[in-house]
Amino acid sequence: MDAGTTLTIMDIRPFVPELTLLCAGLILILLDLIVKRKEIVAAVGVAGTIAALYATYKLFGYAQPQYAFFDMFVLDGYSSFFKLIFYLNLILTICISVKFMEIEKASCGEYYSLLIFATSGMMIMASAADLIVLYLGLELMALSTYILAGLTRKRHRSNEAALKYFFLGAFSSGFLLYGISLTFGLTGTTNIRDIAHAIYALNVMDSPILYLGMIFIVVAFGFKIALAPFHMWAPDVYEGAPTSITAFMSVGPKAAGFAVLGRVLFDAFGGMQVQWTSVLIPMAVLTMALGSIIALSQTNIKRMLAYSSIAHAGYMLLGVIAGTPEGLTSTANYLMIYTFMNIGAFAIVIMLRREGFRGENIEDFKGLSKSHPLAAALMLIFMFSLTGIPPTAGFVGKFYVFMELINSGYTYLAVIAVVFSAISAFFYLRIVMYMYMKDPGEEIVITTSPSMSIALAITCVMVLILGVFPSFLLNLVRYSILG
Amino acid sequence: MPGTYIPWDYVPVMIVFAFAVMIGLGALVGGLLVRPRRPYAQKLAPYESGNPPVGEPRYKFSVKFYIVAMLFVVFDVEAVFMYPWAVAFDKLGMFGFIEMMLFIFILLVGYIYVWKKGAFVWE
Amino acid sequence: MQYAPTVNAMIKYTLIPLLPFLAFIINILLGRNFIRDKAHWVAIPAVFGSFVLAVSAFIDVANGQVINIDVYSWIVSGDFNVSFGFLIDQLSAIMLLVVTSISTLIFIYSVGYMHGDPGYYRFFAYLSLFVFSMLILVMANNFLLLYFGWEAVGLCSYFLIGFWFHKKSAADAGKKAFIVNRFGDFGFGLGVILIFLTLGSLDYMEVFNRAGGIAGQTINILGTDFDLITVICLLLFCGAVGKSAQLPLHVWLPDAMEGPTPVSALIHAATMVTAGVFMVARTSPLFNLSATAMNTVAVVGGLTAIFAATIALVQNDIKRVIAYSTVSQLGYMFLALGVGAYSAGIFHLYTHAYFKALLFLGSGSVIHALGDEQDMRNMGGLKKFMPQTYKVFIIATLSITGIPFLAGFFSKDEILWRVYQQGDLGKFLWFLGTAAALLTAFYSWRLIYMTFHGKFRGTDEQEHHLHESPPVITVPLWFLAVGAVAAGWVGIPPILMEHGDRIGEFLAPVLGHAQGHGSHAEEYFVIAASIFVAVAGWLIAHRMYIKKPEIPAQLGAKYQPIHKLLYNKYWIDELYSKVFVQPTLKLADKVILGFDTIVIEGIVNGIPALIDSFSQGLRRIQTGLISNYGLVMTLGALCMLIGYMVFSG
Amino acid sequence: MVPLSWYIMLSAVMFSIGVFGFLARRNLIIMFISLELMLNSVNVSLVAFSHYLQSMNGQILVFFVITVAAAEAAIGLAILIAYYKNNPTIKVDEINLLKG
Repeated sequence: MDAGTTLTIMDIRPFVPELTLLCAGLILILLDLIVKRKEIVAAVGVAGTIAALYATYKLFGYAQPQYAFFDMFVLDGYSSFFKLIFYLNLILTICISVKFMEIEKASCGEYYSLLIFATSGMMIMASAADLIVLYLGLELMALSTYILAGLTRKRHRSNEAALKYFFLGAFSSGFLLYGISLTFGLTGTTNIRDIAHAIYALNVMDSPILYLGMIFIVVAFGFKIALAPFHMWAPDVYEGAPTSITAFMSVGPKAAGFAVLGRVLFDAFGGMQVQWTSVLIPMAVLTMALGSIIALSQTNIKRMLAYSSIAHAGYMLLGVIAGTPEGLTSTANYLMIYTFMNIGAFAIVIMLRREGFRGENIEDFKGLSKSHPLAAALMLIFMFSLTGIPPTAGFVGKFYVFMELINSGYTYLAVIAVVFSAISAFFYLRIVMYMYMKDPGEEIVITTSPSMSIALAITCVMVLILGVFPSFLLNLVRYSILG
Repeated sequence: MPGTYIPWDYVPVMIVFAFAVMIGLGALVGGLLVRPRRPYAQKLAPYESGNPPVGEPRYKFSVKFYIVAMLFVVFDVEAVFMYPWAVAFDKLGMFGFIEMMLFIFILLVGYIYVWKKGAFVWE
Repeated sequence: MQYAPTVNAMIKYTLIPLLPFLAFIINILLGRNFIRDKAHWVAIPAVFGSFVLAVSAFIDVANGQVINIDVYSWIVSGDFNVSFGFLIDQLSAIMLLVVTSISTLIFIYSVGYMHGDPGYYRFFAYLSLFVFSMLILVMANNFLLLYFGWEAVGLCSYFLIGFWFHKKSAADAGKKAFIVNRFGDFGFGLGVILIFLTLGSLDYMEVFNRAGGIAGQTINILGTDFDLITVICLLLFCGAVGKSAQLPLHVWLPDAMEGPTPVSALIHAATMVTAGVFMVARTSPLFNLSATAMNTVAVVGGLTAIFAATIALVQNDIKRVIAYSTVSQLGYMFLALGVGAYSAGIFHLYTHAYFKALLFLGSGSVIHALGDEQDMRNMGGLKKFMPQTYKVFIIATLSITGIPFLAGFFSKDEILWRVYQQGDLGKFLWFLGTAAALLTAFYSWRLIYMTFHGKFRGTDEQEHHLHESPPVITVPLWFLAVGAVAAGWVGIPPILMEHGDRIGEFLAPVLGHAQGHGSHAEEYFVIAASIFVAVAGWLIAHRMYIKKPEIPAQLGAKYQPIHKLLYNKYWIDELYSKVFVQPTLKLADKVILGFDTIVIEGIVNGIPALIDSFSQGLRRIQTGLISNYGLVMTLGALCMLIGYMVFSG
Repeated sequence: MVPLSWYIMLSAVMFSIGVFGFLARRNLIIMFISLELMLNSVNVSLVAFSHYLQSMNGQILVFFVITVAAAEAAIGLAILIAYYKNNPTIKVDEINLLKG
């Protein structure tokens, strides 16, 4: 890094989407001081997100990756696709939370700006071409989500969730930093591509120190993604956090974690593929096993969805294990599909929440089909999709991951994954059974709002459309990642 | 390598450090050996300038202290970025200046937020 | 000849099935709360739109534009390609016309028939879904899509049979249809899988092109070698036997009459039950390679035709008579397919759709007027109350019995003539067919006489309420009546009119020409024979039910065993019931009832005990303590490290 | 000159103490301090590497780590206070409402 290099305003062009979003966040902070109606704040937030989305779209037209800040930041198809996931996650989360946060009595402008800051952090992570930037993005995301998890300050569970998330998150970023410092010490650089070159040039592929550094970095990403055995925080935090934040957290940080995991493992540690594959395979199997099995005995739906999200992280990891760019493509594809079906499922959970009624127990879904057939049908679609039943999108996501896995020669892993997928059908379909085959207990009242309907319409339509027309998304993700 | 290298430059520091430890410990140990020990209730009570102790020794601080401390930590530490900028100010030129202004502006937004939220109001 | 389709054409063909599907979506989503009794305003325009597009597609095909396009690929991964594509050729064009035109009329009819039903919107939603599925089935260009359509129409049919699910007999009939069809569909599914395994593709064109390559190959099943193509064809035919209610899987169709009458007309007479016929015709390049399979088809068809006709002689439920008549007519179609006269089979399918739909809708009109009375013994003398219905009934009956110059005459005659040409087996089957025609004429007129002539035998209250159905019901009847009269004019035998067999010529590029030779004299003989039996059956019925109404009872008493045998439908239902249905139903009941106990309670109380206790055990790892979580993380990292040290030495 | 390995060992020991403190201590504040110890151990090694490699990247990262640690401390304390207001305990083994 030569300080003499002239910096120009053009140099920050790849950073414009993040800048847009950060500005939107700052504006929201100030706007919140003036405006009383939180819907307006939320609408401005959505507008900012759409502006950033537009910026990403405009910049994406360039075939070549564009670098900024002395090669520390890169805008390429890979990061752009993940940013699309983050935008969708953000918009959908805002849509499902307007009414919900009012009921939770935690409706404040900071909520939206924190969501935006967290999303900016994820975007910076996805675009990081340097471990320093990566760390900054990760912390921006993490610090914002710590607060979001504890936003309902009066609730004991929310407090505890934030506390746990914070302590364990800080613990994991300690690991990340230590891994970064070891990698830096051995390779002499923090730039992701230069690390790869240095590993070859210095021939340190088999160095235990470098291995240790890589392990520590994987620990930190594994924590964000909620891979076993670094998943322990997830059920507690997902259960305790406000439901809209649970939805946000179950998609955003996971996607960001996969974005950096893919970039770091493929680009920086590409020469150590044998090593990291042998680490990830047991992790993936353990993750799928713990996620699918423990979910069976849950009674709280948020907790069940947390374990389900752990299991899904295991399936997504399989695409990384495949070790090919196509494998990574299938993971990205899965993440996009997961965004829709998971937020959709959480949206239904949120609808059950009303003044004085949490609606978080699986029992609360009893007989939903009788009182609210549409909500029940939507939940049915999301549950089918999470299980992976055709023609929903979930099937397509799993199918491609498994296919890439088999193409890479890991047929046994695909078989294991299908077995756990079948086990997972039990707890997803249990919800369906409660909705359709049990008689309603007490009267169910659902809370809806226009924005919630929009979010549900988007998620449901996308789950079905991507299930029937998967090539649309697949072409997009292939074009983005494979070029 | 460890074991083969002795940092001679630091020997005087070590000697001073050793002396300091010796004097401190010596005074305490000497006192322990010499002084008589006859404890009673008043003598064991914490010394509060001669007054009888009031309430619990663990005093609950107002949450305001924490808030101010937090704000102090954040705003104070951010100043760390200004040092390298100040050092390389000429080389970074106008762009660096704008960048730093932006940085300060963002801090300012935070400041305004905190202000409007009433974090500086003591009562 | 295939033309590269334009985008407009692609949109057009996609819209044909899509319109009813959209109607389904809209009705099912908004029906309950918003549309309610306006559901037909969504469904009818949609299905009529499909009809218009189908006509346009037909014109395209008539101009020689056969289209085979993959609209999109659902899943592409290496060699495995699942695509969604349409094959619009002469065969599918005719099927499209039949399905959409009949659907449109029946949708209109349903407005009157289902008026005031609490599930009005649901009815139209399911019916639209059915039309969508049927169109997919017809338009598919590969076996997977065909299979999808096949199962989907089945599913809709079960829903609609059991539409009045609170009526136990309806729910049971739905279950029965479901279970019986499992047998056929199982074979069909196996056939499709076998095609993929041996030919490596599911696309029609590729399969047909490659099929010649496996001719003569054998497959070893349980130690015996079988001809591969024959096995494939017979497995596919299994599906057709189930869906088209042929012997021995015909038992579900008469029970399916528990469904609303428009459903019986649309699904169980005009369209879905003919899917088997369509499928065999569609896969004719495969069937052509196996004489065994062809003969099986012909014999099953012939036997079903006569067998079902005998049962229909003595049934008293008006819809059941027509149902057995349908089974019998479907037998004719298979008879034609089996002797290689595919276009004759499709021709009969097409004419049959009109006159049979007309019969059903007419009977629906009667049932409606009588307040859901279906027993003909409680009818009679309706002629003067329902003149319109009576007239269309007469037209349909004239058509089905094969009175010259009506639709049924031409198509039935075509079949009989083609069958007659096929050697000794052909002669025998022709005899069965002609005998069945005699029976058909008899039971059809019996139905007319019992229903419309004589004195009204129902209750006074029914008589008091007797009325002609409203125009919304009778107008579609008249449209169908036109079809029942004129539909056959596209297939006039060349012997009567040169170039008269336009439908045969039209279908020839797909289905080929029927083989066989016969002199003009023989052909005149066949025609004369069928006219003779049609008139004979009529006269016998007239004599037995008008002139001397005491004869049926006397005959019944005299030949009591035969009457009983026929009346009880050869006790096949009872047999199946004991052997297959009851055990399956019991099993199904157990599964459905057990669902609660096994799955729901089970997960909580531990029937999948292993996983559950495992789950409960694993839950305890999750102590909720930050330190423990941190410890697990640290240990995980350590394990990776130790693993590295151990494995890398 | 103190050799690089000394710094690395110092950093490793500090990091281990931090991890141990985080896992073994039951007081949230002490755990918090242990976390800071972990971060600072990284700072030590980063600066040492940076000096050894004559590359500024390590020191830049240290700057960021320091500031992020400050933000983290602020947020952590805020969360802790929010928790303490509802449940006056800082003993970590009493914080297990969410489990299973």
